[in-house]
Parts: sequence; C-alpha cells; structure tokens
Amino acid sequence: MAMTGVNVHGSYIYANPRHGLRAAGFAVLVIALAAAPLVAGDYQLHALIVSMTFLLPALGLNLILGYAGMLSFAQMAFFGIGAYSSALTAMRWGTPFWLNLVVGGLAAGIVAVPLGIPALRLRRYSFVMCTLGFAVIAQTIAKNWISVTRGDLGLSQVPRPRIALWNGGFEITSITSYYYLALVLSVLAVLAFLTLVSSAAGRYMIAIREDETLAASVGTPTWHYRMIAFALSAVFAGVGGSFYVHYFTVISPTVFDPFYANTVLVIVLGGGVGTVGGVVLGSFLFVAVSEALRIAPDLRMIAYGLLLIVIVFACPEGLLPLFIRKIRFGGGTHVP
Amino acid sequence: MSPDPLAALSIRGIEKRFGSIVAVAGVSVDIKLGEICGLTGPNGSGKSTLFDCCTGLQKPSTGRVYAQGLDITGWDMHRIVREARVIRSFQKAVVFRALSVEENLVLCGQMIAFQGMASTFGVGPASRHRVRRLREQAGHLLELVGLSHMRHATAGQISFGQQKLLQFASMLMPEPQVILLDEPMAGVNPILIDRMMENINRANQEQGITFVVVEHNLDAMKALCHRLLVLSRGELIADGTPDAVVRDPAVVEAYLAG
Amino acid sequence: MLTDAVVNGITAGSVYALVAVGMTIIFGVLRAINFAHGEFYMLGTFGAWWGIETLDLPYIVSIPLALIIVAAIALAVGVLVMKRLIDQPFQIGIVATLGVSLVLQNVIILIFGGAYKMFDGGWIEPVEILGISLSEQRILIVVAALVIFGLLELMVHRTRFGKTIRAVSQNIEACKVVGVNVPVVVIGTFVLGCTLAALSGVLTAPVTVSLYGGMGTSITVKTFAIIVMGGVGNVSGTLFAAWILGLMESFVASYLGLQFRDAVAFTALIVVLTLLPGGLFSKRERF
Amino acid sequence: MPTLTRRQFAALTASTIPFSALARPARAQVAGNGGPLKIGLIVPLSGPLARFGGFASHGAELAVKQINAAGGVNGAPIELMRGDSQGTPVEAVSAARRVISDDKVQVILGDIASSATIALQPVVEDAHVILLNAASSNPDITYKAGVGGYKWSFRSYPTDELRAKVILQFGAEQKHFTRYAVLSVDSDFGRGAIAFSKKYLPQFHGEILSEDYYKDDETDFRPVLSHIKSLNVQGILSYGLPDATRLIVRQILELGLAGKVTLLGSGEFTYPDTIKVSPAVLNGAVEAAAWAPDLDNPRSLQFVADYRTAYGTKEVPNVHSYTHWEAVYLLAAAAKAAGGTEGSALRSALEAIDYDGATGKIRFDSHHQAELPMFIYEVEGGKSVEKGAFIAKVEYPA
Repeated sequence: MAMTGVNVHGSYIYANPRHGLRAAGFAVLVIALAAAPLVAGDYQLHALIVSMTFLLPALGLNLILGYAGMLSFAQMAFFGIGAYSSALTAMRWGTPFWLNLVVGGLAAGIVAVPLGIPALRLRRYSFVMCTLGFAVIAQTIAKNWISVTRGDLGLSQVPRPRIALWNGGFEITSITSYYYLALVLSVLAVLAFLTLVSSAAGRYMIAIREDETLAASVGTPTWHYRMIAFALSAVFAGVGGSFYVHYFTVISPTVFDPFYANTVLVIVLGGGVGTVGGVVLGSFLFVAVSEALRIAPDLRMIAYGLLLIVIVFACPEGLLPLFIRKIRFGGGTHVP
Repeated sequence: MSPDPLAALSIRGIEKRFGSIVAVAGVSVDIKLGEICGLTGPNGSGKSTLFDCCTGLQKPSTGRVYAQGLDITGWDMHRIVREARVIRSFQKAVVFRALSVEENLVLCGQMIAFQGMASTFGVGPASRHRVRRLREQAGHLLELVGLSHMRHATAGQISFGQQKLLQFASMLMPEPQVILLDEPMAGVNPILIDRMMENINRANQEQGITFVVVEHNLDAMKALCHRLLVLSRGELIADGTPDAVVRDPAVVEAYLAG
Repeated sequence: MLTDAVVNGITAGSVYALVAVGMTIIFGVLRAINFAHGEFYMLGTFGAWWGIETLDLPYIVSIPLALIIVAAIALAVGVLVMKRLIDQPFQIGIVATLGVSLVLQNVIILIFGGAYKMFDGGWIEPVEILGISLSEQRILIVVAALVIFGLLELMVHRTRFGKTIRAVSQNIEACKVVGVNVPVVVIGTFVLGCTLAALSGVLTAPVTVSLYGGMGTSITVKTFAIIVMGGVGNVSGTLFAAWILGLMESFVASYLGLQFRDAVAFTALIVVLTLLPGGLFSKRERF
Repeated sequence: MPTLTRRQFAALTASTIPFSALARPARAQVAGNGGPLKIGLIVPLSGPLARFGGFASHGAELAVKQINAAGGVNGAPIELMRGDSQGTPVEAVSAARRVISDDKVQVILGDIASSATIALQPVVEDAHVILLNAASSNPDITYKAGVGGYKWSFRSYPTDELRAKVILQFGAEQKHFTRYAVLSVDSDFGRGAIAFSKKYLPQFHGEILSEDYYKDDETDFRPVLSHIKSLNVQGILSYGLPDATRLIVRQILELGLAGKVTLLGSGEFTYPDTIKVSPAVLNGAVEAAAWAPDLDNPRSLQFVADYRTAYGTKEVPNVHSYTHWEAVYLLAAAAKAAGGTEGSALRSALEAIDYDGATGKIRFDSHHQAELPMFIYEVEGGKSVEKGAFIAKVEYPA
C-alpha cells in the first residue's frame, strides 16, 4: 500500500539478475537477434530497429514508473531533447557518434534536474500533469527557437553515425549496420539498466515504489533517489533520441507529439512494468503488432485499439508474466 | 527542562495540533538507555502522533526531541534513522511485499553498508562483498527469528505474523540504538506473540537496544516492559512500573472513559 | 481590448468546463484518467452533424439526437470497459482508455472518411454586448455552462444518485460494504460524464465549424490540466479552473501570440501545482 | 530571386492538350521491364492529419481506377499499396520500408507532412525507389534533391516561396495594402510561407504588425482577432488549414470585422463551402492555390465531376486530391515513356518528362522540382474569380 506516489500493481517478478533462466533467455534473445539479418529483409530489420529505438525511452519510463513509482509523460520530451542536442552537436561540430550519444543523454539528464525540483514534490496526477505540461513547453520551444532548431522546418540531413576505428572508421549507412548498431546499444542499455536496478540504489528505488514512508524509515533519502531515477530515466530517453535522429536523419517538433509518448507508455505497461524482460518484450511486440496490422491500413488503428483493451484486461500486469507462466507450465522450469 | 544527554530519547514539551485538534498536548519524558518502555493508552490518545513526531514522519508544532543529547527535532525520517540510530515500525505497512524475505533484510542493512549515496551505485567486487556480508547477517537474523526456511519467499506472500517477525528482524539489520515498535503484536497469533517477545528481550539483553513499544495487549506489556507510560487525550497520565501503572486510578478511569 | 480578452476567456473557459466536468466526475468514482474523453466530445459533434446532414433535422432537434447516440455508445463502453476498471491500478485505465480512444476515433474515420466536414447549424449571428461583438451561440454556451453546473451541484448534493457518486468517490470499499451497487454507479457516472462532453461538442460545433475524427485529442489534454487545477472530483472547482485557464490563454493569445498559448497555460499550471499541490479549489488532495 | 513571369490564364488553358493525346513514342527500352507499375501511397490515414490523408488517398485511388479501366500502363494495371504514416517520420519510414521491401514498389507517393517526406528521402535513395511528393511545402525537400543530393526525390507541387510572393504582389498592386497581420498555421507550411513573405515585404512596401501561429487543432481565434482588430490592419496573411479557415471566418464575423479586413494567402478561402460560412467576410479574399476545384480547365473539371461521382457529391476534392490524382497520371506517363518500370529508366523518364497536367506543363528542373504555376483567386460577389496564373523559377541556395 503506497502512501505516496503512484500505486503500482502489487505482484510481479522482482528483478533478480541471478535468475539463471533470465540470463539464459537474454542470451538466447541476443543470439537470435544477432542472427536476424541472415533471414530478415530490410523492412523487418527496420521494424526491429524501431523497436530498439523505443526500447531506450521505455527503459527510462520503466525506471521512473516501475522502480520509483511515478508516471511521467516527459519521457518523449527528453527523447526529443536528446535528439535535438545530438543532431545540433553533430551538424555544427561534426562530432563522432559516440560523443553525440553522450551529449544527447547528458542534455536530457541535465534538463531533468530543474524540472524535477518542483515536479517531484507533487504526487500522482499532479506529477503526471506537470510532466505532460513539460512536453508541451518543450514542443513550443522547439517551434519558436528558430535560430537554433529551425522551428517547424526541423533539422534534416543529420549526419549518419561514424564509427571511429584504428583504420579511420566507417560510416553507418546500410540497414544491416544500423541494425547491429541498434542491437549493441540496446544490449548495453539493458545491461546498464539491470546493473542499476540490482545495485543498492536500485533496491532503494524499489523500496520507494513499494512504500515511500516505509522506505524512508529504513534510511532511504527518498527525494534524492526519486530525483536520480527521474534524471536517469531522462538519460535513457536522451540516448534513445540521439540514436533516433542519426537513424532517421531528420528531427522536427512533431517528436514531442503525444503519439510517441503513448507508444512508450503502451510498451512499458503492456509488456510488464517493473520488469526488464517485460519492457524488452513490450517494445518488440507492440512494434511487431503495429507493423503486422499494416495489411489493413483502414482497420489498423481500430484493431490496435481493440488489442490494447483486450491485452490490458487479459493480463493486467503486462504480457511478460503471461509468457513466464507459459514457460513454467510448458517446460516445467521452476522460477523461485 | 534541559535534555538528558544520556537518555536514549529525551522528549521535551512535544505538542502537535491539527487545526483546532490537539493530538499531543505537551509531553515531556526521558527514555533511558537499555530500557524496554511500553507506551499505551486508549484509541486516539496520541500515541502514534507522538511516535511520528519522534521519528520525523511529522514535525511537532512545538517542543523538541533529543537522542542522546542530539537535537533531532524536524529532521527527515531517513536522517534520524541514519544519524541518530532511532528506527521505527509501522502498524500497517510492514514489509516490502514485492521483495524476497532476504532482500527485505539486505535493504534495511544498506544504510550502514553503503554510507554515501554514490556508493549505492557501485556494482564492483567491493559492493558485491558488502551485499554478501549483508546476506550473511540476514541469514543469521532469520535463524534467530525462525524464518530461515522462507528466506527466498516473496515477503508479500508469507503470513501476517511472519511478516511482523520479518519486520522485526529487518529493524535489527542497521544495528540501531533505539527501536520504536508500533503495535508489534496486533493481528499476530499467540504462539508468534511469544516468539516476538522473546526476540525483543534477546535484542535488549544481548545488543543493549532500547525499545519503546506501543501496544494494547496489556498482558504482554506487563510481561515485557520495564516501565509503562500511559497517554490519555494527548497527555502523559502515568509513568512507572507496569504493575503500579495498571493499578493507577487515573489510568483505570481513562480506559473506562475512553 | 481588455474586455475583449475577458469575454473571450470566459466563453472559451465555458467550453472547457463542460468537457472537463464530465471527466472530473468520472475520475471521482473511477480514479482513472479517461483518455477517450475528447472522443465523446467528437462523437457529439458527429452525431449532430449526421442528424443535420443525413436526416435533414434542424439543429435544435439534432442536439438531443446526438446526446442519445453518445449516451448509448458511452453505455456500451461503460459496460464493456469502464466497469472492469473498478479496483484496478490506474495505469490499466490509461491503456484501456487509450485503446477506446483509438477505436472510437478510427471507427469514425472508417465510417465517414478522414476528411473534415462542415457543421451547418446553430445561431451564429453576431450581437453586440457591452461593445463586444460575439455570436448568439457563444452566449448560449456560457448560459448552458452556468445552468449545467448549477444542476450538477444540485444533483451532487441533493439527489440520491449524486450522494452515491460522492460516497463512491470518497470510499469505494465502504460503499461496497453497505451494499451500494458500485458498477452501476460507475457506469451511470461514465454515461453522464460522456454525455456532458458530447453536449459541449454539440454546442460548440456551430462556432468551431469543422469536424473530423481526430478532433478530440487536444481537448483531452486541456481537460487534464483543468481537472487537476480544479482539484479532481470538485465540480465547482472545475468551472472556475476552466475559466481561469480560458482567461489565461486569452490574455496570452492577445498580448503575446497564439503560438505561446499552450506553453504558457501549462507553465502556469506547473506553477499553480508547485504552490498548491492539491489544485486551486481543494483543501487537500482527495485522490 | 526568382524571375516571375505572368501569363494570361487563357493562354495557359489553351495550351493544354487533352490527356488522350499525350501518348508519345516510347523510348528505346524493352516494354514490360520492371513489371507492372506499383505505387506505394504513404499518407496519414490515422491520427490528427488523417483529415488530409483521406483526400490524397481518394485522389490517387481514383486515378488508378481510371487508368486501369482504360487498360493500365504498358498493358498492365497499376497497383496501389497504401501505407499509413500518421504524419510522423517513424511511421512513414516503416510504411515505406514495408511497401518497398514486401510489395516491391517502384515509386513512393507521399507524404503530406514535410518531416515525414524528408525522412523518406534517404530511405528511397538507398533503395533506388522514386519518391514523388505532391503536397509537402518544406523548401529543403527540393533544395536537397536532384543536383542538391537526393537523386530519387521529386516534387510536383509549387513552392511556397512563389505562393508568398504572388500574394504580396497581388496585395500591393491590386489592393494597395501595406498593413498586414499574420495568422498562419504553426507548421513548416504556415511558418515557411511567412518567412518567405518577410523576404519580399520590403519590395512591396508592406509591414507586418502582428504575428500569430495556431496549432492544427486550434478552435479559438477570438483573442488574436480582437488583437488584430485593435491594430487596424488591411490584410491578414493566412497560410493555414482549410478547416481552421472556416473558424477564422466565422469568428471574424462574430467580432464584427467583416469587410474591414481581407484574408490573403492559402486556406481554401474561395471554395464554395468556405464562402458559404460568410460571404461578407470572404468578399475580396485572395487565395494562391496550386489548384482549385473551379479551375476553368476541362481536364480539371472532369476530375472534379468524376471525383464527386466516386465519393459522393458532398465531398469536394481538395488540392491534395487533385495533386495526388495528377501525380498518378504523371507516373503513368513516365512509365509509358520509359517503356517499363525499371527504376533508373523510370527516373530518367521523369527527369525528361514534359507532361501536360490540368494546371500546366510539368517539367522537373535540376533539383527535381516541377515548375508549376500558382493560381490567384479572389472572391467577388460571393463567387470565386480566377485572377491569373503565375509561374517562377526557384532559385536555390548555393
């Protein structure tokens, strides 16, 4: 019973990195994904890249919602800030790709701090509104700060990633190389996320999500950790935005539209909030579903909407627990 | 009315008002080091509010609280736990339900093992070593309270009485000076009540931990406490040995009236 | 220009108020943000437009027709979806109502096509009041908002249904114990709230002229801001918060530029929330 | 600066050859190479921009139906695959990748939203698929196409620079306006057109007294119009959305500004449905349009009639319906000229094409931008009156 903060659904699988099953599943998934270009066409690879692009802001949202118990709509604003700052750095100074990623992540994280100071004092819906408002404000700035962002024209021909190597490096252009870049980034992000949530700090964040007062009573400086979670969630989103802009090579204020924020929300809530596997599953599944529905353009969004409703009632804790149960019953694998 | 620097807790003129309602009306009392002190009184007599004021959950309207001479009035709860080593329990919120039994204990021990905030992000060998030590300590405590067999169970799924025992064990993890227990026996079956009392006594005798216990179960209080305080309408009406206090006419009247 | 700004703010605020009050009472009983709320506003305008265009009805007749259609749709959504949200964590409500919003929006696009339609009805002749020119329809909107808020206040405080709504929003568990049929209250409130959104849509359609499937989305977002500012579940607070938002927006648009309107409104919202976390009109946070 | 040549509209229509006469000898390619012409139509079919995607989609589908009924191209029917872009870069690229990869289209027709179109440019470049844009307004699209970089991107839609200039010129020369307010949509279209207007204002001795941009779902213009009222302006420069135009018109009427200010720009000011909202407000309104339903040209009038037969008489085609309809015919002509649909042949055919559309000759310059005219319409006595057609060469930044 959370006395403050957002009340997240009670029972889900605690992120314990020592689960052998989890590690094995992760390894199998990574190997399968690494082999995907052998069988998948450009379009399928592109869809996988999109999944992985949304995975980063989704991991960030999972941190703030699933581990610190607060629902934030600012996630796509941070995504946009990361994208813009990374694109501008690359276009003005021709910086290498890895530096752009760092710039994108840091810019988002730094902006999150002054926003967090008033916002994190708020509870539940007031906090939700505050973050929603932030996305609106970010969009207005992107539209009106024309000397930097070019306003609604947006930035185009953002440089493609250059990977610096001993022999001078190469530019990422083919879809397969983009795919591997996205895969490497995603794996690193998931590992970073797992490391974070299994550290002492991660345990404190879970404690805050579970019950903020109880967490404080065991010595958790709750405000600080909520701020850290908020800033780190922004960093994840910012890095995602950075990759996004170097893949699509275009950014405009539309990135702050609710469409993106809703997609990330659906990924996290549909996959399984508070779990890493759930978010990974969610990002692949929801992009896959939305792409699969392209066979009927007119019915696509209706079917998507209906699916959301069905899924959310059939498995309110997200799809991951459903999958785990299947493994448990089917394979007889015991999950402690 | 200066604070007693040797007292585990020195409460001086604590008053707490909510609008026109006075919950605690100027309580002053010293809890000696090493004592097991009961705090009782009818419903609404201000016991929980007094607890809240001593532990940072609420700020007193007036008055001050000292822990061994350290003025902790108005501190945040997490700071009181960390720096004054005064830890408390809650009636309803007992354990972190989504965590395993062991993880609950590790979490509570973190404030000692990981002092600085930066260190909590560490994942290197040093951090792993610290966590391993905490798990060992946890294992020991679980054995003491008799929960070793459910070490990996999810805390939300064990019985309420067991959760209370887990809660008690958790509170020992950071090696506190003072433990404030808010109704540790409520909703617990008689066998577990005995085990709980045994645990409190052992912690008191072996580790010298001071206890303040809010409880309605007078029989248990008589058996457990060295000293009993009675609150009524926000005021301290009795202070003495349990036997003396239960015979105090003022106390009898307060309970009958309440 | 100052009086213009005030009048514009009040008329715009009244439109928001009618949509937002529906959301706030739904929120009260269900504690779920209804992401599909703007869609019921949209359905209201489409219902009336359909009555006028296809059935050749006069505007005044198309109003009740639209409300009946929307109430029926809301009833279906209430029984199929909202009823199941009782006792569910609130993020379930978000995903479910996002789904409802996608379905409603795109079903309308499927049936009537994505292209915008023109709403041909209402009383749009301008009249002069206090040197300010505005259409009769806008006066009707303000009057309707006042009347409806009066009726809602009466309903909430005087009628049995209203008292039940209040009871459910204060303590759903206790209501179950004393035998209140909570699902019926939830569905009833949902239908009422959605019908109010639809009424707002029908009344504003003559001044907003165009209608299309996606028109509800922005209304939903503004509505969130209002119900939070007004103190969620607070009927009269909603009206005042809506007026304040309308005035704020009107002043920004008049003196600063239309492009800054939403940002300034939300900045003000953030400031208000920082100073008064429970909203402007609520002594304490109720939910 | 573009050179502006003004022609009499009559001369333009006279030069229009009926479509059936378009057949010209195929080039020296083997007929049928590349298979049937497959076009991927990527437009917003859901989301807030679906209201424009619907028009574009109807237009393109009508053209495909008509061409196929007449025997198709090079003996095979055209295939049209639709993809929903929701007006966003992510969805547009996903949709395009799908039709390229799975349906093997040779051409992508789309998008309406500029950010989506720009995101499509590198995608088609890598895939060697033609991108024909018939609706986006961002100047970057052609600045960076053809000799500017992207060899596979084309645009058959007049530029907003031309639009902004002809409006100011008409306002200065015909109406003698000098005082303007801006009320445009907050998008690259609205903002871009005003940026170009500012470039030409000094030349026509005009000044802008207030500047407002509205969101694409804005419903309340009263505050801005009250402000404009107090400024005593002559013209409102409005590059906006047709549905917002109706609101603006109705709210101008409400505020008693009818007859005191004139709308100039683009936003279907001269469509019968818009005029119906308030003839008093719209009298004298000036529209610069790439096309309008009452364009006095037999091919265009036939299109309007066919469109209304196909989609119900209430739906009047908009400019996107026309441009996407004409774009399909243009692609058919290119495929015919190429003698097939093999990518590079089709591209060469497009680069060399000299096609007679309903609004004029379509020829692509070195930046793959079609030189198309802007038509000026003015509302006179509640009726739309054509005032001339303007054409200009685009000058590209070095």
